Amino acid sequence: MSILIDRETRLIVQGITGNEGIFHTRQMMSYGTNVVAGVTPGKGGEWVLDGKIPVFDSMKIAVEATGANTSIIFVPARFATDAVFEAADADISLIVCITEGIPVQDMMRVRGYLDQKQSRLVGPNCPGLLSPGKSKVGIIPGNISIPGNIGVVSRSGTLTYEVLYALKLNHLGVSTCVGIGGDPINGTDFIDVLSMFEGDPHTEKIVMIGEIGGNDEERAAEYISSKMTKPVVSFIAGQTAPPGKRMGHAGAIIEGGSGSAKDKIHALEEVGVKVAHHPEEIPHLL
Amino acid sequence: MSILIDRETRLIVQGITGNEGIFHTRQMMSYGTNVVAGVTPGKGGEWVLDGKIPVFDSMKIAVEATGANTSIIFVPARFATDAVFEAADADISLIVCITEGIPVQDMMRVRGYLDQKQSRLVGPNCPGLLSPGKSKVGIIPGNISIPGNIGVVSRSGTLTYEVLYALKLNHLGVSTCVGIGGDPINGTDFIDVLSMFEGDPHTEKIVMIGEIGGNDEERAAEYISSKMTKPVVSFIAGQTAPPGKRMGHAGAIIEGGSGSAKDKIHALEEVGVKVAHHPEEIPHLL
Amino acid sequence: MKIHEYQAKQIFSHYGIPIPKGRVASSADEAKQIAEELGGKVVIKAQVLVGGRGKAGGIRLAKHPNEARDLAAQILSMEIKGLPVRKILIDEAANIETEIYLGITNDRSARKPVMMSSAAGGVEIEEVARLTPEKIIKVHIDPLLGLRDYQARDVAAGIDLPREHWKSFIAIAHGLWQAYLDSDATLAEINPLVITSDERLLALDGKMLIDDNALFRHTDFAEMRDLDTEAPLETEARKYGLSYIKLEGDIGCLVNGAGLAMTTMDIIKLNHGEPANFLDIGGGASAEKVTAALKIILRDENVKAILLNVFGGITRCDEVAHGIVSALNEIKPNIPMVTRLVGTNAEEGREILASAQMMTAQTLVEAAQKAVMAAKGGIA
Amino acid sequence: MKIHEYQAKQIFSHYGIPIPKGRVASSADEAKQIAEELGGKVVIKAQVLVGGRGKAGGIRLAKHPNEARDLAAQILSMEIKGLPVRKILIDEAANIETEIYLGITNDRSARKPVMMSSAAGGVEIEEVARLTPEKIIKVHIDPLLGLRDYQARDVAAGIDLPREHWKSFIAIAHGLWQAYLDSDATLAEINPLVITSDERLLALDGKMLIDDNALFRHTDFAEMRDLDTEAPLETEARKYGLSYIKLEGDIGCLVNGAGLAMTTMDIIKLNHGEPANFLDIGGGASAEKVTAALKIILRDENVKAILLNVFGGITRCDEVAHGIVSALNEIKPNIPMVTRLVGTNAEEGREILASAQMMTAQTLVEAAQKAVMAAKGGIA
Repeated sequence: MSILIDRETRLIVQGITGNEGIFHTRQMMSYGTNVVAGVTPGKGGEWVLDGKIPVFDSMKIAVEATGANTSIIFVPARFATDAVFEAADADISLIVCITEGIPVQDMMRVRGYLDQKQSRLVGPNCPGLLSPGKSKVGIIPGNISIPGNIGVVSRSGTLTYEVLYALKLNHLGVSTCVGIGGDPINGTDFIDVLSMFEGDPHTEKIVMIGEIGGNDEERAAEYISSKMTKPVVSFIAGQTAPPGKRMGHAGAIIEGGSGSAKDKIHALEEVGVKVAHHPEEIPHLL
Repeated sequence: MSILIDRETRLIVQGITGNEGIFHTRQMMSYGTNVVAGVTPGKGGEWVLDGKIPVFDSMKIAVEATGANTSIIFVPARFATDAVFEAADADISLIVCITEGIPVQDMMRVRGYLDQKQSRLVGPNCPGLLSPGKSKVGIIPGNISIPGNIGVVSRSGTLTYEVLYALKLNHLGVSTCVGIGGDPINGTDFIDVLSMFEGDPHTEKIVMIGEIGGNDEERAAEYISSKMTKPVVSFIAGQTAPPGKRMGHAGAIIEGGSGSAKDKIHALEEVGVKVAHHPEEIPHLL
Repeated sequence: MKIHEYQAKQIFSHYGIPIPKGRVASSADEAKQIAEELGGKVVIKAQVLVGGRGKAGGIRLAKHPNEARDLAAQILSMEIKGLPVRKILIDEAANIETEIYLGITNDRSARKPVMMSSAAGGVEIEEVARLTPEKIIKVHIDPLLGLRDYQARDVAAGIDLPREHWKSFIAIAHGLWQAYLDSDATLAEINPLVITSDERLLALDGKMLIDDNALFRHTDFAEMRDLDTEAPLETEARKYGLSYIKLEGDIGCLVNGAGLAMTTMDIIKLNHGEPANFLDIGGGASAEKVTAALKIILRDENVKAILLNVFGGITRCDEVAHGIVSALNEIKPNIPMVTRLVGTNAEEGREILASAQMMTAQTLVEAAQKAVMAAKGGIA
Repeated sequence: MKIHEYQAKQIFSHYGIPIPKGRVASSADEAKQIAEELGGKVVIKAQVLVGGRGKAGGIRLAKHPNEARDLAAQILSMEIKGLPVRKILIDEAANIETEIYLGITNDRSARKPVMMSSAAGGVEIEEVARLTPEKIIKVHIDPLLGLRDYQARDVAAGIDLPREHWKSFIAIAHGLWQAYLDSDATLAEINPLVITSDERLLALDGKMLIDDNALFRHTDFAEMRDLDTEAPLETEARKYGLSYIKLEGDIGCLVNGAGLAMTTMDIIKLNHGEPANFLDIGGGASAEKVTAALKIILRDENVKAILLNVFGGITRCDEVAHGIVSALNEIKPNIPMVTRLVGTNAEEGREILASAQMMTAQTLVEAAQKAVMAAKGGIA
């Protein structure tokens, strides 16, 4: 089993006709993901990927035509929030937003709106999800992970790949890997994913990869302490990051004296979470 | 029994220090309503009505101090929506807004917000509620109705008093009378109240007083037909109203060929509701 | 409150919606001058707040400035559905390829604004709704979120707008939404929105209704009210905070409460009489308000009898009766009046009125019957 | 992105927030002239984007125009925490009775904007939060609804503001909210908001941070960026779409991905080395990007070794290796480099690099250790 995505996933790619959209759609399809349609406003009626995938002008029409339940967004930042609203209003249950660079006030409005809706957003500024051997909705390379019983959740991209790869080298497989993204405000946080892993019978252990900025890791520690029965191993990036500087990710910043790696590691260790010194140590702590 | 208000009602009066606020608070208290506090920003710390009722600056503080569950709003139209938001954010479960003249776009925002909240709004532009012998939250004269098993719901003010009075003259008592108000968009509609009456064991029959404008009565007819077991008697005001003219109430207008009394009466009679020719006929149809 | 086409289009233009070049005039010479400035073919449009201007001859095409002057003179001398034409709009004539309808209004049932569009522009939307409802595309707008880009796009796609016009259409839709929002409109409508032969979108006609309840934050709009659109007595009544609507009958009605006022009219009709007006004097019933209301009713020459119907709730009926007597003493109307007082202290009230030799009634039906009889000369 | 006090106050003023009369100057003579215009006592304030200007002597009171000129000259010759003072703000001096803090920022945990206020103004809010958190009043603002009147009032009541100032305070709170909203700010702060001895509220100092991600809709702000606040190499890197932050160590890092770049720094430190920078080259790893990144790292004179760490995911490692080799051929750096390629086609990539006589590593730890050794001269 897995969480959020599996063989039942019926995916629409929003922004399918862009370079990134078409490239990653091809990758997802090769991995076996059931891509049922694409949406690019103004290009409805076209077919892409050797005539296999129909393109629609709108999410509403695409969902009606295909019964999709999931969408992935590859559109530029200035149009991405509208794409999220469109997907939510078309009753998509899982929306994965890869786009980086969405203004934070836009994301606050998106969250304010989605909190009234049934749709879950993963991202933005994230690599998406991978349920090895079942489905890939995102840009995580499919070949760096094998099926198994470890759940992975991370705010990062290539750092997550490192971890998946290190697990694979140690013959450890993954149920689902969820990249929740590096923005200060996102659709799904650590606690959301931890609770899903806790409820997933095929996930036995969890790897949580955090980084500086905000206090999601601290809140996750509290949650782990009060609600989780499954072991969690963690790694926190940015122990050497200077305060006040945004480290690549919009959300990776130590400000007003909070959000340091030290505090996060301390909070996690306090509740019994093993925190690795570096990613390659993770397999040995599991 | 009754709906929405009863002896458990703990009431805050928003705008208590205004003329209307103080007058009707006195009336409600004489009727036996448990008025626990008033709110007038800038007058916190005062006591009104012979030092019986404390005034607070904000709903939050007033609710914390008194454990109120209901509020009634007597503030001018330009401040009334803010008073509704304040009451909702203070987790008041029933908000009754007497104020007339609130802009309709403000009310759309209020509804959009309240639909995410646990608070119910009755009104605006309404006479409030009366559960004879138990509680009065509004401006309906207490002496024109006696306790009983008839539920009354109405878009009107004095017309409702007529009906209550006609019932009383015929020795017919009322469980609760709910004035939902004469604005085009309000917090509680006929269907909401009908369903509450249907669920109230002490209400046996229902009087529904409609008027021209909108299609709340038509939708209520559908609801009565599909969901109600208790008999409903109705009266619709405005059979002689010309189209395109706003008849006093902001919501009482026949426009674009819809909202006529004829259509409403037809819809109600279609589903077996007895529609009175005039208010004094109502007691005889029950 | 309605505002004129030229006012609506000025507002639209402020929000980036393209409108024809043009200006408003109130004389034929002005019209000619504007036509000269616009350099040729113009459309002259009567600015009156009723539908059907075109059919009535209130919209004419002029091919040169002199013709513009002549047609302007003609239109300015017209009355359309009883309303005098005081102003005309002179617009550059457009070469129309396609006519679209685009409007935003309040959907009472959904409690949300709704954007409606139809490829059948130039026709009233109610007409399209009646004949070919499937041609109307509707999207509801979240009042907290506003119009989304994708919704405007869905509307464009829904009316089969050619894709090369989507971008302009979406910008116009956003402009219309912002105009609707900022103006507290209850209707903001472009009909027709045309595609010209040189492939531009242009708002050829515009209509806006403004929420009367919101005028406190739009003093500029309050000044735009065109008093021609309401009976002079309605304007007068508004000054006193009375809600008055003139009707065609002969029984003047004076009632407290809008629902009860409508009901009073209905019962008069039910008893084969004809109400002369709707009049709600609102809460309480002070001598001043009753006096003002009576004066307004009496200025309607059709009125042959008056029915005064007051439900005393919080206000005591004896107080109301004193108010009525004092009003009568001031006005001394010479037509019959029937008064019905019900509710708190009604008995005392009726005694006061009886001593003032007023006709009184106990029930609504009785009151209506007496008023009808009085209007027919049955009681004098 | 930070903007200067005078810029923030201009924005505030646009939203109706009262600010002192004043103007910005970049010379002592200008300062004198402004002081003359303001007619007497002025405050001269260094416009540098760091805290602690006051303590550093960057804020001075002048009693007459000549003193203003002298103090201006003095301040304009200063460096505050490494930043040159290029501009000064000359403000009319205010008679301060009370100092208040009022700010709006993003609460990441609540996912909402939060308005904060404290009667202890003039002090940094973090300081107040640390010492007397109970003195800070916070209200969360619904991002779809905006600041409500009652919330602003609750804040005023919460800081025990005298009631006669509530109305002005609420107007200022609304102005600040609108400024925050329209500017895509991540922080909009008035500190101190003062009550003057003549009972006016006045925003004496202002601070705004703008969301870098929102600059596409605020081209005016993008032009306000003060390049003094970042290392020249950071400005340079931004041009190439590289995320680069200069640090104090001697091992240059070139990594794809922000999390992995931080991790690379961490592992260097863990192995007793010091990273010279954070550098994320982003997705892919084209020869051009690698070249630009290498050039920037090499311009840091502290750099004694370079660690290039790339996880080949979608991008194949052999392609990345070709990119590196081509970059090296162009730049020919004369300091040691350690390269780690992992993921898709890593073996092929490593072969290409080996033939180019690069030091390579397989694991993160190995790569870090080799880089640390190289920086200490262990490998030459």
